[in-house]
Amino acid sequence: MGALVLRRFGALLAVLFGLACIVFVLQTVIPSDPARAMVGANASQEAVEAKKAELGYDDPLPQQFTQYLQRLAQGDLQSSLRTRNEVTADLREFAPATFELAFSAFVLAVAMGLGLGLLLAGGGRAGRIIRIFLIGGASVPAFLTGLLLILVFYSWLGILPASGRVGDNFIVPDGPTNLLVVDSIIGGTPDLTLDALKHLILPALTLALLPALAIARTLSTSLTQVEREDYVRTARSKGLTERTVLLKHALRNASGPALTMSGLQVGLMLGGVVVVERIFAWPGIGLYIDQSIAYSDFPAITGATLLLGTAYVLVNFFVDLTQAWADPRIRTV
Amino acid sequence: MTGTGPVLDVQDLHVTFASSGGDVHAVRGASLQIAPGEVVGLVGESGSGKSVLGLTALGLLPRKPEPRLEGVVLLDGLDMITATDEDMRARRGTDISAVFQDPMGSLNPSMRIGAQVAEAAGGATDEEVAEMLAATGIPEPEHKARAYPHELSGGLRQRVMIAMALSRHPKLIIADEPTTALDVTVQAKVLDLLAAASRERGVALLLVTHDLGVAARICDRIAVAYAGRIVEEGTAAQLLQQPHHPYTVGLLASRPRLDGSIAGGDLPTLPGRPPDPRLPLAGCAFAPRCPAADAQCAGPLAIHVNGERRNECHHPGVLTRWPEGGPHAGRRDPILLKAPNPVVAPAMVRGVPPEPAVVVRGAVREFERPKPFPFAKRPAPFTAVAGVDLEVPHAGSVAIVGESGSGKSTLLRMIVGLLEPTAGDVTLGPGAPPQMIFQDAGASLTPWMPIGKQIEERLAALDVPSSERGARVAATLEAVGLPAEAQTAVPRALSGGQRQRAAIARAIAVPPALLACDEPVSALDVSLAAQVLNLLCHLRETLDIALLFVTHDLAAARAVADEVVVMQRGEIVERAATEDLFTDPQHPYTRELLAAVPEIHAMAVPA
Amino acid sequence: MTRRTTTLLAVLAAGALAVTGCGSAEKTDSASSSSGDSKTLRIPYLADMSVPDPDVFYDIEGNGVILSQYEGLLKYKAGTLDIEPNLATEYEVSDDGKTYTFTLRDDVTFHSGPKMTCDSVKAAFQRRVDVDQAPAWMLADVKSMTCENATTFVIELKNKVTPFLHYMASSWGPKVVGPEAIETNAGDDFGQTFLETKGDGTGPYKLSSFKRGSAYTLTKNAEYWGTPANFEEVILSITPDMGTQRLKLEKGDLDVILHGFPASELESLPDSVTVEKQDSLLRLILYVNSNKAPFNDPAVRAGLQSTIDTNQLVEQGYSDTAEKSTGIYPPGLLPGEPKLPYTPDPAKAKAAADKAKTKKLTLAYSADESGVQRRVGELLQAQLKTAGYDVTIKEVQLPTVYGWAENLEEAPDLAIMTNTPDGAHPDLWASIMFSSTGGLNFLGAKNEKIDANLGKAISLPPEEADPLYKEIAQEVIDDNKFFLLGDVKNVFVMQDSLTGLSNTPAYPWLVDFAALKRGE
Amino acid sequence: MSAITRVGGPASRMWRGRPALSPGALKGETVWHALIPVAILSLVILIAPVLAPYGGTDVNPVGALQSPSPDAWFGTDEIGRDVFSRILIGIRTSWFAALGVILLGTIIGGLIGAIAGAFGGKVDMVLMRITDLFLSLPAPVLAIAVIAAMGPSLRNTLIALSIVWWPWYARIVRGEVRALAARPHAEAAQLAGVSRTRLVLKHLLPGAAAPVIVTMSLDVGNLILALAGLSFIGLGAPPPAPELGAMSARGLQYLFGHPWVPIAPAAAVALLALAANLLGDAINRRLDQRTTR
Repeated sequence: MGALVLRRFGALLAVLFGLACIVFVLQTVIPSDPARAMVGANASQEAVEAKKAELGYDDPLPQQFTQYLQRLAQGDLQSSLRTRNEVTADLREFAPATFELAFSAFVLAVAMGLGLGLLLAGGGRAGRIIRIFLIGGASVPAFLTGLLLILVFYSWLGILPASGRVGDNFIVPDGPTNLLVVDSIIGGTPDLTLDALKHLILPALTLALLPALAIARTLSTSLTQVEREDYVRTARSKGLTERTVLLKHALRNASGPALTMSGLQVGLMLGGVVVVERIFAWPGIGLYIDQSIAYSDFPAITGATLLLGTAYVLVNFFVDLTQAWADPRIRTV
Repeated sequence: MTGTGPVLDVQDLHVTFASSGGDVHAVRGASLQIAPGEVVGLVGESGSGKSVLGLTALGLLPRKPEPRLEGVVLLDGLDMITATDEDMRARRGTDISAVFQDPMGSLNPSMRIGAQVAEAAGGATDEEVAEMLAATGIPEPEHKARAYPHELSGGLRQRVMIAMALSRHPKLIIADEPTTALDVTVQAKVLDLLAAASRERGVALLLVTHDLGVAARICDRIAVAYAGRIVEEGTAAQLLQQPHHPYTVGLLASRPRLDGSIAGGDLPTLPGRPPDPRLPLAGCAFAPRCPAADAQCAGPLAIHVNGERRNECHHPGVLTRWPEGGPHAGRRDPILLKAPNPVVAPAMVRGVPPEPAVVVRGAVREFERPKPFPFAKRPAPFTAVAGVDLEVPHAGSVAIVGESGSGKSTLLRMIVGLLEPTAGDVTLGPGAPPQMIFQDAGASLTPWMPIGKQIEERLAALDVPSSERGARVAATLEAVGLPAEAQTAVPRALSGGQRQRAAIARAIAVPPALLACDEPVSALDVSLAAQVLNLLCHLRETLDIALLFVTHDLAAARAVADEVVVMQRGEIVERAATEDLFTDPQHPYTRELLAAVPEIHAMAVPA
Repeated sequence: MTRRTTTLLAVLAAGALAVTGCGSAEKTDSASSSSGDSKTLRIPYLADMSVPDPDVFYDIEGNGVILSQYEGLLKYKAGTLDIEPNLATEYEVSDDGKTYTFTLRDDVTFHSGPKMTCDSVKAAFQRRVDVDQAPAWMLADVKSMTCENATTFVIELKNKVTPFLHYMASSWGPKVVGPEAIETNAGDDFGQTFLETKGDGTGPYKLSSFKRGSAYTLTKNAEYWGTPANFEEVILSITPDMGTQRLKLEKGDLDVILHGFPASELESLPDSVTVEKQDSLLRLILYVNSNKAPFNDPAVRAGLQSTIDTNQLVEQGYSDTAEKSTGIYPPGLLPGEPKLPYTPDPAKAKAAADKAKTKKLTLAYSADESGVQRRVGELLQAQLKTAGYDVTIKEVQLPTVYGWAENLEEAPDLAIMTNTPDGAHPDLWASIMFSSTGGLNFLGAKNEKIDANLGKAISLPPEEADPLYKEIAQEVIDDNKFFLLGDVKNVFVMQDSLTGLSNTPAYPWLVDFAALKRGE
Repeated sequence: MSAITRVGGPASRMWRGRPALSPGALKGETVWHALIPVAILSLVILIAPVLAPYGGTDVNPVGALQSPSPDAWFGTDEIGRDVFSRILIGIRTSWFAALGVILLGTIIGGLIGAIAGAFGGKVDMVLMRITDLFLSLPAPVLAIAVIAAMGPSLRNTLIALSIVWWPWYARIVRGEVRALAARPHAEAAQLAGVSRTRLVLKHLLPGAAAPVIVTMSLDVGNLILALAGLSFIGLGAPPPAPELGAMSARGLQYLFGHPWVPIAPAAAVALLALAANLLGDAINRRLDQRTTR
């Protein structure tokens, strides 16, 4: 297992380096003029040139690349054109909200995917009908789903808040994790925890819908396949209950593809946060990207891409290890 | 519960699966009783319904497609047909348990051995698990209990299965082809273990197998299944020595045997195929293939019961030996095939002294092992073949015999050129490049390409003019006994035997100097295997092809080879003319192999 | 909302419910508590503002945060374009027009406590110069600033700048920033870091929290020298989606939507919400790229006068929230200016277009939340199509727009923008828009006559300058490089319960937070 | 990363006892038969705009933002264009845009996968590491960055999506080809003297057709949704192109007053995605059934 972790970690580093390269390529092909945008409309041409030199846009590409890597190693992602802050500082500010949302959505997606996958694998009419509903639901663009959810649960039923991370009648604690749910639990304010959770439900649900379907589909397929495996028959021949057979024998062995799918779905979810955070006014990286796009704020966009990419790669790293844990055959290879 | 009645009582069982192409009648009125502690063999070819019967007793028939059940299957008094799922579940493990064929697939890959055994026992301490494992002859049971299935050998895994089956002292164990996937020597040990366990603990055993020899080794009583019915039943001795049903006679006859060579002649074969399970049956199901059948056989079933013996033949005992002559009697016309492209087959020109088909000198093959982690030192390579010398004479026939891991397949693949030797030389004789017949015929054919096309490809590669290819393909198909329609069929549309014939057809479309066969019949039913072996022998004779035959089946080797080579751990341990090797084995390993072969001794047939 | 609409939505929502299948088992009524009280005013922003630093800030979104915290010496009187005193009670301009003497209030204290003196005003003005960001140009002509005494602030200019008083009243004009930024937390960047999230001003509200991406909170300044604010607190929450804003407004969780509400949807609002349409200086403009074919040909450009149907653009694009422009300057800035002569005439349009070297045009519009510029772009595309042009539309972001000037050959042929002058003076509009070096002259329109007139007019008294501004207007009309399409209104969508709406045309998208109250 | 390297693994594991005979066990023609419904749907979608009473950018004389009526079945949008007509045309745009990305992805991915799978060894390792790199990146985020860098246009959007989409196909094709190459039939063909190219084209690649087709059909819906999402944040097809996602995203502001403007195209997206999904499932089941029998 140790060797496996080591090997996967090597791959992780390679992928991160690749990600950095891709982001650098993106930065260099940008058509608009960040220096100009930075100094403002009324600035002189000299000021623009000076800014360009300061940002290093005049240097030859290889030099820019090494400088870029050096900066990256120091955690320097340049300054946002819009907020005029260090992008790193901005990301630090916005990341916890997205982490909280994406994590909740991930848990929700896995839970829904698990339940629905079991239901679908069970087959029967109910499974088929649910599948069609699910596909239909996941086929609606997320922005519409989001707004309709707000309409139902906020406007009509009035049981859930429409937007934001927390009601404005609460005092938001300053840290330590900046994850509201965690912080409020640490701070011992259950009403805040409850409020934060309520704010999480709708955006997390919107975000989780599509991944849940993908996970459910993968799980049901591999469950159906595993059902045909001899060891499931063996398990039955031992006189185990169907429940034990399913949970102890079938599910664990069927979990591999579903786990892989969950990891991959995180990528989709990280893309989805841009839409969902905008609809639900969720102050996270997605909103940051959305606003940066409107401002052609490339240091911000590429910085956020780098962060989300890293998060995604890390998630898949852990998914990989989980899989190795679930399937001992992988471990020894 | 009843102490004296049968532990399993199957009466007039019908099992039908609904499928899109019509109902599939897997079992058509089978009856079978097993007394407590009795070891019964249920023998039949694939499609005979033997496995379905076993699964019905376990209450574990697949749910899709949904089976329809009629009749009575009393397991220690409980009717497994009418019982609720829960009742059946409660019986499994405690009253009835199972050992399945593929010991790799039958164990949960992600669960430790010990946990699986403990689970089978309905909960057990580590010590108890170790005891159970030890009882089935597993060394270091405490250590093995912590292993995962893929870390054990096939034989050990099957022992684990047996330990699980025995763990709650059931009254009956269904063993479905428990040794088919194992090496001969392991097979013998596992069979003996099963028999011993059954006898010592008084557990009844239903041994489901396609191999009469396996059944003969340990069974008190044998039942022969054909087309969903038990066509003959009796004590092992009775049935093997005096078979009453022609099918049993045929099965016995077509089995290659260690003590009788067919060299020069044909193995007796069963012509035709079992009836289509989708069609209704009238009269004796075997009649269409039976040399002794007459008009009466189409009439209502005749069931003869005489004490322990029972058979369903209209004329029991009418056949004491199977008539000579295989299905190829009228089909030995190799003329078309004998006109190969002279450019590719100069050896065919008369008068040239024949060179050996292949000469192997000091062949070594090593395989690299993966590094345990990056930057680690690469471990020493694994040596599959460790310096082997071998010669196959022109049009000769050599069999390489050994168990899995002996390096026999690696050697074969080096000879045909699929693998490069790490050291040593492989010198091929003149003629078309060697061809190979694989164990899994279906897998050796490209699934989506019509048979004709696949044969044509080979012709094209050897520059046979396109105008001649059509005729050549047709002739080849005929030569291997395939209908002309096979040309446009994809492999899936053919039966297992037909697929192997198609693979052979491709190999001999332009006769190669050497035809390498890697376990060509081990996946086939006995009667089909005999047909294919016959075919290979005929082709060798008529086309002057040298055969190099890799097999774990000593009987099959004896049937086809002039010379036999025994391999163990990458080396040749013994080499001898076939007769000599079987009558006077020199190397202890050869003797061990021979002793392990499930053999039916002192048989009356063929007389 | 019509009955049918509601039913349709109900069906869809029920579907959504069934699809998601879970919802919440919890039932609670606290989801939308504390709304509609008289203590908190809730206002959404569609996006984050850049920074709450008056010497850096040069956008529109966020001006409420600036203007309710900070005050200038002068301001525009509510509902008018007239200048009135603010922190200065009176002002005096010397005869040569170069020296401005402001008499300051003596009863003003900063949020941080200290009293405002002339020195603090001077320090604040100096900060603008030192920070030297976009709005610093307003003080570029200052020669010296002196404090004659605690309440007398004298500014001497290098040359005469007639609209200088408008600079002082502008939304982006110099503001009096308090000592917290200038002294205590000045650091090495004149307190810019401090002012990224905090503030110290003199206005009716102080910035109590600035959480980027979520909300900015303003708290009532109890020590305010003027009429104290009615609401204890103003929460400006970032709510990027208009649909979400609307649902929250309907539910009473928001009080005023300041801008971006789609005009066509105003009618579907419930009765609990009122819509106020107020004049502004915002103007919808069509830029013409005269540096490349086909519009480098004056005749082809002139043809646009007969091609563009401003009536349709304004009516269909803006419903009732804009009026067709009648002059080059925002209404009220220059009485008696030349009237815009645009009249659709298909035959003339076609004739001019036939002369065009190429009929393939690109039309850019800057992205805006309500999509109104896109709508106008699409309508214009159709109009140009009738004349025979083949138009590709694309949406652009502001930094891209700034980049056009560097490569005018690659820049689009036409561009639609909505701009506003910094203040209510003809020069503030003309010099930024039409001057060859104007900051908003994105497509590099050059006209020496305009440049010369602008240079002259800035130092002339109104009676002499106005004819020049009129000449400029005529030149812009004749040159056909800018087409003034519409005068856009401020549209405030607010709770019916709110009263005290007060705004001024020169401060776009803004109501006076302090004047708003609930009830009566 | 290697989590992804095993995507094809478990599927092959199910063919117990014998080497992977994955969906390739199909007769070649039958795989293409599975595509017939897709072709029919494409044809219908291709000619559907004929039924459109108005052009994609033409104005319906009933006026702007009119509710659905016999004169304008799905109402009109903010410019007065006929929503029904735009949807018929938009379905075509969206469908073929999605198909285009998928085809491009399949071609690039298929090529890389086939080369990697057929050659194995170092070639396989290098190509698959590159594929893994792309696969390890969060596709939509990357697409956003790419489009933001290249500027929004339907073409750039499709290019960006293709860049992030092909690795999936490379993985699938490579996995199948690898599994098939390990089967005896590849060796048998080799022994029969078949050339390397022919081996790949005729004996290995067709086996990957079935799983690729299934993935493709399931992807159509995902892609249309991805396009819609990108349009929503301003990175989709530029106006006035009647692309469904862009129509729905841009019409979102009319949701409450004139709901047909955003909902009709969204429903079309859902319908299209649903059709593609069901089609994919059906193909999947069909191919699966044939091979498990």
